[in-house]
Amino acid sequence: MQTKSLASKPVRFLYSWFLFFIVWLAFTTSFQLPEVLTGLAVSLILAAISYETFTGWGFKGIKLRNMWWSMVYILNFIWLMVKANLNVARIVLTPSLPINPGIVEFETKLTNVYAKMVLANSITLTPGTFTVDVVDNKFYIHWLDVTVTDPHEVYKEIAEPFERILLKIFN
Amino acid sequence: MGLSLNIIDIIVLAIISVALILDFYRFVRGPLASDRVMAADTMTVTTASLLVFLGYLFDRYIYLDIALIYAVLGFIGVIVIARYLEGGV
Amino acid sequence: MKKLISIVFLLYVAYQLFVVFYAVPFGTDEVRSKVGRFYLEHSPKDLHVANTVTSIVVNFRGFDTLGEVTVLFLASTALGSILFRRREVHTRLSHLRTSVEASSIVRVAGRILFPLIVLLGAYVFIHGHLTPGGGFQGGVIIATGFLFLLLAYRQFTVEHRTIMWIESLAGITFAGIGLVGIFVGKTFLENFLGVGRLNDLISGGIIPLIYIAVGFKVAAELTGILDTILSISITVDETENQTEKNG
Amino acid sequence: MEQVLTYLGYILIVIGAIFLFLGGLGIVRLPDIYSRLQAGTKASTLGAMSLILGVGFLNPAWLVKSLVIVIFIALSNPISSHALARGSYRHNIKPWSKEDIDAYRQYLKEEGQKEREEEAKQTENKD
Amino acid sequence: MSTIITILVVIGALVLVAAAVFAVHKRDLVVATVATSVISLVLSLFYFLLQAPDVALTEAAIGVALTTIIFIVTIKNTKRFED
Repeated sequence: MQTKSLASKPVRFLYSWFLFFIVWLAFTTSFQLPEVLTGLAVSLILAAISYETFTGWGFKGIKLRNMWWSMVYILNFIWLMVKANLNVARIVLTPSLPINPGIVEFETKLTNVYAKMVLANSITLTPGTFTVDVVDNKFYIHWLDVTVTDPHEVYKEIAEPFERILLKIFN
Repeated sequence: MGLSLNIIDIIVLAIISVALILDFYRFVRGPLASDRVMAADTMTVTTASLLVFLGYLFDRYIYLDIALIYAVLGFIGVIVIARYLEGGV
Repeated sequence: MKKLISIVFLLYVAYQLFVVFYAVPFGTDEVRSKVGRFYLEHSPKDLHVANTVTSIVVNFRGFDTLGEVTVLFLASTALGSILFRRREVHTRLSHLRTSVEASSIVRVAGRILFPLIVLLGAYVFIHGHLTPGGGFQGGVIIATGFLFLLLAYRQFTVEHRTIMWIESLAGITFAGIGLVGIFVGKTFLENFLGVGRLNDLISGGIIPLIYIAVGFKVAAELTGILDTILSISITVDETENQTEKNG
Repeated sequence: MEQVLTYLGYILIVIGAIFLFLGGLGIVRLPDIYSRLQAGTKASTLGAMSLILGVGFLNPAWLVKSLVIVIFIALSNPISSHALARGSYRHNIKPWSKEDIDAYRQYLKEEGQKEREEEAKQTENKD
Repeated sequence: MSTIITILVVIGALVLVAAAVFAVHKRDLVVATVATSVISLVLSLFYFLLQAPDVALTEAAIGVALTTIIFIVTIKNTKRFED
């Protein structure tokens, strides 16, 4: 975890509590008083157990700027995901299977572990690419239709559209 | 069970059944254990969405909980076997 | 020949079973026994419980459930007693659970998803009387969350002393609620609280309390079992390697 | 408004079902485990998300819970496929490749070398 | 019950039997373990269709990871034949 931007313990604790409580409300979808009180108690206990590992940033993560870029990211991601699936559909439905698979690597500029996870999951869910392993800041990608093998080119081809936004959110 | 289905419901159920059969075909054929695990995982996700859809057809809100369990826990079974394959368990 | 005979025999058995079960009108009112009808009528009316199964398991047959929980406790204790010596060897020999570390994505996902899985488990056992599920299911879900952590982090171990405490306290709570039933009313596990309104969180009398206790107990027991067997699976390897090297 | 939501819901449900079907077709047709994982993960994740969201739109009271299910599927499904791909690779299952492009094998070889050296050093120290 | 759901049940039953045969007949025990988890999946779907959500939820919670890990640990400590 990045020690550089670590929030203080009470802030992280409050943040975890808040987040778990919201998830609880989503589970129950009810605003009766007993439900809300039970939710507060349960998320309090859970936050006390797991706040140290759950988050590193605390409320710093919730800024208007970050929210905006997250929105942009999610929309971008959904669009790319739909494109990915149309791509898969095209490949699967073509009788001759036009593929040329291989595993390529690239280096990421991201330092935050959560950002890396988001990037890896996004790569897994978008066109023809699939994260096989992440070691430090090296990504190993299984590519269904390899066009370039040089790490820089691969980076430009696969990771750039995500990372541009992720760098804005996480740094 | 007085279940009234319109044509779209029937088509969707049929498509999902075919998808389940295809997944199961890969499960039976798959030359390697990994192929079979993957087929089972895809079946889990497909079944989770089928459960949500059936819950809608039965019009019972509480039935969503079962799909929720599959959505949240379904991946741990795969991770168990993946960790075993890479020599981790 | 043997196979053919067994297949024919199985088909015959299947046919007979089909004939027998086809004659039974499942799902209609004819098969509902007196007991079943009693449960269906009285569980919403007397106890104000939305989930009839829960009211049967915890209230009408609560003593049975106590026995089941005890069986689970015995099983976990027996496993611990068999594997205890191995565990000791394990803690002495190896500082790491496994040789290969999980990928960093799985580890980070463990951080984020583990609390959410536990929250889902808590939701399931607290709402046992309203939605499907209950103490046992919720406990299993929480134990699965711990399983995820055990798989993702090779240094992670569960503190067995804490688990023992949680387990004992939950068991005492269950039995204690039953005893209060004796003192207040007449029988063990008799309902002594108000029943509330149907479909409220605070309803069903003692059912939610018992389910919370059962949830904690099952979660603690299963987590302990998982931790034990996962440690053992390493220990065998390590001891074998050790003897190979030494011998 | 309700009419619009109903139409939208049904469209999403049908799209989801079709993607689930395509996922099944993909894992049947593609040549090796890694390519199959690609098709299976992407198509089934999007299919499930779309279908569940469609049910949420049909029944606005269910929307929150179906959103929760969708988020969990989007979070957990890629992780499990990633773990499975990594496990399979480390279990010596070679990817099918026309031109033999494989950067990960190189890495594993180097890592294995390093580990062996370290182990040798440790045993030396012990003796 | 509607016809399409009956068809679904029949398909599920066939899958159930096939997976059970698989679990018994395969020499590779990991495959047999995966087969048991498929069986549990289909069983859960059946309980759901028979309007028994409690049982379905129990089957889902137990069958999805807990039985798998116990079998896998057993296989790890004994022997696996790979095919």
